Amino acid sequence: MDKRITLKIAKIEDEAKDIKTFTFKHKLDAKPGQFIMLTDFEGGEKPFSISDCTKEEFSITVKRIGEFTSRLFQKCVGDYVSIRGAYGSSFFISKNKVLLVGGGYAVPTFYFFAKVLLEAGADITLINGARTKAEHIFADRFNELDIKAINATDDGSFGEKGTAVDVAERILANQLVSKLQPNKLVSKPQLGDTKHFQAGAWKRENKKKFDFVYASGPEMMMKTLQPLLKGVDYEFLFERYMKCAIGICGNCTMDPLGIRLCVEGPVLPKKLMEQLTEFGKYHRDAAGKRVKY
Amino acid sequence: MDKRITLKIAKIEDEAKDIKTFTFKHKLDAKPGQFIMLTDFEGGEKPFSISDCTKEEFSITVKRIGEFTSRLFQKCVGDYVSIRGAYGSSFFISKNKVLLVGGGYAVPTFYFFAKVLLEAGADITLINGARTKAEHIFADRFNELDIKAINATDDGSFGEKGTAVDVAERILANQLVSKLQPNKLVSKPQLGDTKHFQAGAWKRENKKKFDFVYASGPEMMMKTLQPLLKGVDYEFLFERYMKCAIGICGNCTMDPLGIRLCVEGPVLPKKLMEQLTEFGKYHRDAAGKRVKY
Amino acid sequence: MQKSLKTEFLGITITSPLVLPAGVMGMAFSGFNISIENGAGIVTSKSLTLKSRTGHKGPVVAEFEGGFLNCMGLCNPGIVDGLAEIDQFKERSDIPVIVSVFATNTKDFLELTKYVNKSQADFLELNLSCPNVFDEFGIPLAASQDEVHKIIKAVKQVSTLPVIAKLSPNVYDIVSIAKTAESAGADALCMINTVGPGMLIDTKMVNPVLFNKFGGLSGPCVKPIALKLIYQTYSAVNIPIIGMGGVTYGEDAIEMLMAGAIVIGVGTAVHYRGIEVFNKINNEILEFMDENGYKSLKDIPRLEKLEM
Amino acid sequence: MQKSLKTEFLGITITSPLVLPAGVMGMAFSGFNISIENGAGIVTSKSLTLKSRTGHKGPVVAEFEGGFLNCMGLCNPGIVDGLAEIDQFKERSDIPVIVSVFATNTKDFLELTKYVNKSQADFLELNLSCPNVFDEFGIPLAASQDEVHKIIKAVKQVSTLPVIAKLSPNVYDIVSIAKTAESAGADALCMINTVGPGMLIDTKMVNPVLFNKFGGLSGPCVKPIALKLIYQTYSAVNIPIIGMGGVTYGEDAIEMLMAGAIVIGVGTAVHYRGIEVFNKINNEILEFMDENGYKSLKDIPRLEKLEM
Ligand SMILES: Cc1cc2nc3c(=O)[nH]c(=O)nc-3n(C[C@H](O)[C@H](O)[C@H](O)COP(=O)(O)OP(=O)(O)OC[C@H]3O[C@@H](n4cnc5c(N)ncnc54)[C@H](O)[C@@H]3O)c2cc1C
Ligand SMILES: Cc1cc2nc3c(=O)[nH]c(=O)nc-3n(C[C@H](O)[C@H](O)[C@H](O)COP(=O)(O)OP(=O)(O)OC[C@H]3O[C@@H](n4cnc5c(N)ncnc54)[C@H](O)[C@@H]3O)c2cc1C
Ligand SMILES: Cc1cc2nc3c(=O)[nH]c(=O)nc-3n(C[C@H](O)[C@H](O)[C@H](O)COP(=O)(O)O)c2cc1C
Ligand SMILES: Cc1cc2nc3c(=O)[nH]c(=O)nc-3n(C[C@H](O)[C@H](O)[C@H](O)COP(=O)(O)O)c2cc1C
Ligand code: FES
Ligand code: FES
Repeated sequence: MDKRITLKIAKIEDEAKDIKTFTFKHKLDAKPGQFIMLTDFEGGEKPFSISDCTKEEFSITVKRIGEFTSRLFQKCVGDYVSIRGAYGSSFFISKNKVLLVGGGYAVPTFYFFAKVLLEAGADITLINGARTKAEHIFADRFNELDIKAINATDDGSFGEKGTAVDVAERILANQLVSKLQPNKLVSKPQLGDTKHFQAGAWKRENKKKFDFVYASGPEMMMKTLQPLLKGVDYEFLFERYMKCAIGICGNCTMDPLGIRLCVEGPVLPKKLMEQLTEFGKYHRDAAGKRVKY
Repeated sequence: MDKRITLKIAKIEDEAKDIKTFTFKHKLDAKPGQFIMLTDFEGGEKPFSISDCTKEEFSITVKRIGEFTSRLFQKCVGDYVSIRGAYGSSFFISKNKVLLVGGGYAVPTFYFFAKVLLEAGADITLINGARTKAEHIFADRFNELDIKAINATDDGSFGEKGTAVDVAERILANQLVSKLQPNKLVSKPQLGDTKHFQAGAWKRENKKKFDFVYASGPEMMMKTLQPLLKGVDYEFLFERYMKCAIGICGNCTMDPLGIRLCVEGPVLPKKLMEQLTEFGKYHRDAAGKRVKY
Repeated sequence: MQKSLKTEFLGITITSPLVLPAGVMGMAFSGFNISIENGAGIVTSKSLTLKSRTGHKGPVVAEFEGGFLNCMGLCNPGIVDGLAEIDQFKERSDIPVIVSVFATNTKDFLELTKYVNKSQADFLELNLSCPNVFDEFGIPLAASQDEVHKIIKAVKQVSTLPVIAKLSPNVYDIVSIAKTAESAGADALCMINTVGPGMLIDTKMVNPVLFNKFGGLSGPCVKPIALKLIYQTYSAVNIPIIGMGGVTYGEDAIEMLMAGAIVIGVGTAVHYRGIEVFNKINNEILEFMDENGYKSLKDIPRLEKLEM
Repeated sequence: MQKSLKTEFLGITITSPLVLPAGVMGMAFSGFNISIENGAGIVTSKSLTLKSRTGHKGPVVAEFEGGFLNCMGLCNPGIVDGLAEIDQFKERSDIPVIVSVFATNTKDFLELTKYVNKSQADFLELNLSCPNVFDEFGIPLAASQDEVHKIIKAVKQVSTLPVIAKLSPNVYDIVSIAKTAESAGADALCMINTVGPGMLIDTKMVNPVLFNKFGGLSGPCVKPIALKLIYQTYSAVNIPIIGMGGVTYGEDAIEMLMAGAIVIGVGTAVHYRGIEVFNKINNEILEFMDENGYKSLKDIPRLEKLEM
């Protein structure tokens, strides 16, 4: 039984203008890539990826988008919300050289994932992309991990210039980014401010190829990324409109396989991705109506 | 969940004129003293003690009394009946010197029990009583076990003369029956016939006292036995009208404690026995009406 | 400060809000004894009829995932013997007793009431809703507003005790029936009786498992149905509700209170968690009160009433 | 000899008696694909309405011991888009499709019927019994014999497909309603829709768990209720019954057949046992047939009909 549990918000952190991390003191049995369903009983129950998960607590990182997330943003520490899960598939835990390509509010799930990968002994390169500096998140957190974190913004206002996919393309073309210097802390970190980092410098020394690429971000980002991934294994984290999250309502099925993103997803392996005709073309809304990208 | 299971009767043995043993090929998870509820879906579901239980099969030994048991007696090998259980409390497994006092169709449960006691290393004396030779059962089975089995009939037509309690009284007065010679097989055993046994002879050599006395039989038998058991620990196996057998209907509660014979019984320890005011005085029928003994 | 489970039901103070409901452990005075020793605050007799009844032939219970079917068939020793058990219980206990009675017409209900008047009982409960004697008696009375009104009105005129109406969940519109009961003078409602009824089949023998074929559902799985009906009824009437149906843990009892019940029946859970279930649930309620800063049962909030 | 699960439903041969019921995995053509790949013999669309509906706000499901509450609120893309999914499914499959439609009056049902006539669907199912849109639409149609008769009669005159009436268990007398449906011309019955509805409460936040407050029960615990209603109905009508409600294992499916169902819906079990549940149950049915010496589904005996 996926018992629902009602929890007090233990911590709220501002990540960027419209992005907050909510932390709960509860031992959640979750694997990286999985999600929870969260509600405040005021209308709406929504899926959120787990951005951190330890033995004592777990976090989600939320972008304010519409009615539900706006209400969530008004909550305070100590307020109750109710969750169920964790649900869904999780990322394959590679022990080798991996590339994580993330964009926007979908990046934080890689924070939880990277910690698990590190424990497994993986050699991690992360591309942490956002449109612009003000929307770029989690750079400082990733910096504390023993990974190569490459920050990127579409407009170059922070880290590399270009989309996460642009950076991935470059890296994959060269396949040599295993010894990137970590970002340097140049001033005291402040919430929501990432200025205090100096992007790490490249060291072209290791030519070992990536064994696995993981992506989490807007669907069109992953759609652009996919053609670059010939010959390398990968997994993508997807979003579809979810209602039951327990695999019965069928709202989240993906064509033509009929796999349910809430059960067989949200992390889908290459083998499935290659068969999905709806990927990057359309998704279904709350009524099950097709909506084109 | 106490799942109901529907089983084919694998073997039917005549024990005496109105007593049969029914065996089922099913690994029942049961302890000595426990009972099952049995039905043929033709009206009635009745409790029966388990008279044998191995890893492959179990048996019950039934006396034909009324409508239900008469119908059961008409069944053949291969016919289905449906059971649930095992239910209820079980006998304490003593490792020491024990006396089993049994009467009538309630004796066979001691067969299962004696096998378990032997495994635990107990030194067992059994009094196997019946009204008359034609109703005396299980003598040959008990004879195969490494126990001292004393057969008794009220009219002396088989084994000792006297009730099981008469014999028990004698034994308990002397407390010296630990080296009784087993009954001797004098002719080939035939079903329902116990003539072929010669009662064992006494050897008065061991003066060790009984550590535990167990009784199973008519309530008035146990009522007469009880005063003889001062200073010795004991357990009695009881019968009360049972309907649910899962401790909710309350039909089998015993006054004034309110213990449910289907849950806290059918085996009751000395401590409880001493507090029961209804013991040997009355029981309740199917309507819950008190019926005096 | 010491948390307390003390509460009031129809003017009588009780030490626990947990009720042993009709038909569960309520045959013998000793069944009441053991229930109160284990923490029940009120006990209810098996539904008593004028004459004794042996009930249906077995099997009378059948388990499935989430609950039990039962078709006891109103077995009981009859009103005289049944009340004798209650009087014997009352010799040594102050715990309030509800006497449940069952009949199929006003005349018999009135006769039962007169017997109960002369007993040590504290409350009279009219079982208008046994789902397991359909073959014998037809549609339960609780399905007919007219019958419910007529019987309660008549009984109220005769009864010296407060009258509780036990309602069936198996009606199309329980709220109207509850309102009818209230307007006829019922002092409280008891809900819900068993659900359905339902059936299970033995596939090897191709036979209904219960000899009576059908039996009412009780146990954890009926809780959502009970909560909904109690909440709707609570929103529509002003008399207190004894809430029951699937209560197994303290959490369930709290849900019942929030849905509008004032005291809570615990029946089938006696099987799942033993007769100690009352103490267990009492403790769980106290823990919940502790965790959430409630000092008495009255502090526990209720849902806002439904708009009707 | 090879055991077979082949059977006939309203003249069409199907390879498995298992039906994907309305509202389960029936939003997209790909939901049908995966169900039949995993062994379903018939698939049913989500109940379609004239206009698309986003349904109720979440939470729309809530789990309890023995089952789930749901109050999806008839979310669906509307009849046009919904039928497009079915036509896309039918491009590559012969498996029969039931199109479920929902409306609140005869006129809308007729309009829906005309759309369905033009589609690749095999059967038309009238959902007369959604328990989760009460606020919006009031008492389900299946509770009124007059409404049931009127709608089915009208639809039958227009429909080019066999018409199935989906019945609600939450009525006082389902047998009369089933008979009414039969006499109005229904070709088959589908039963049961979800039970109750019920409610669950979050005790920390003092709030109903479902945003819609109430939701219908499905899952293992409704099986006894379904079996009883199917058995009663089977005893009273001559049209085939699609039996559903809590079927999770092969044994449950056999019980449905013995109670009188001709094919069997498997909904909520898709959650409990994965989408492979259809193959699993198919195999369990075959094993049962093996053990008991039945060669085809037709050999599996039914209970004797109830005397009415
Ligand atoms: C597996 C998964 C993981 C997610 N993880 C995160 C996360 O970590 N952080 C985060 O900020 N967001 C995450 N989302 C998206 C998040 O669920 C939506 O942003 C949120 O539901 C928006 O609700 P709203 O009422 O604020 O916006 P609305 O105005 O209702 O909707 C805005 C958009 O949000 C999406 N959305 C709305 N409701 C749902 C729903 N029930 N299921 C899926 N998508 C919906 C749709 O694309 C919709 O167009 C995730 C979604 C999925 C499916
Ligand atoms: C714990 C327990 C263990 C038992 N073990 C055995 C056993 O191993 N062998 C055996 O032959 N019998 C045993 N019995 C008794 C057995 O259940 C009854 O003999 C049987 O139910 C008689 O049914 P009937 O329809 O043939 O007789 P009926 O004519 O219905 O009844 C005859 C008598 O049997 C008893 N009885 C009837 N129904 C029940 C019931 N539901 N529960 C309890 N007693 C009942 C009553 O004393 C009754 O007066 C046991 C009873 C109990 C309570
Ligand atoms: C074995 C059994 C017998 C019952 N007998 C009666 C009865 O005689 N009269 C009555 O009003 N309710 C009777 N009920 C219904 C219970 O009082 C209660 O309403 C119902 O079981 C729901 O509560 P629960 O889920 O806690 O058991 C009986 C229930 C069970 C399980
Ligand atoms: C999530 C969900 C959605 C449902 N939607 C519909 C629906 O749109 N139309 C309908 O007739 N029945 C609907 N049902 C009812 C099912 O078709 C079925 O009758 C019921 O769930 C009982 O079967 P089960 O226990 O196997 O799930 C729905 C059930 C569930 C669980
Ligand atoms: S959200 Fe319902 S099936 Fe995935
Ligand atoms: S037989 Fe029902 S309580 Fe013991």
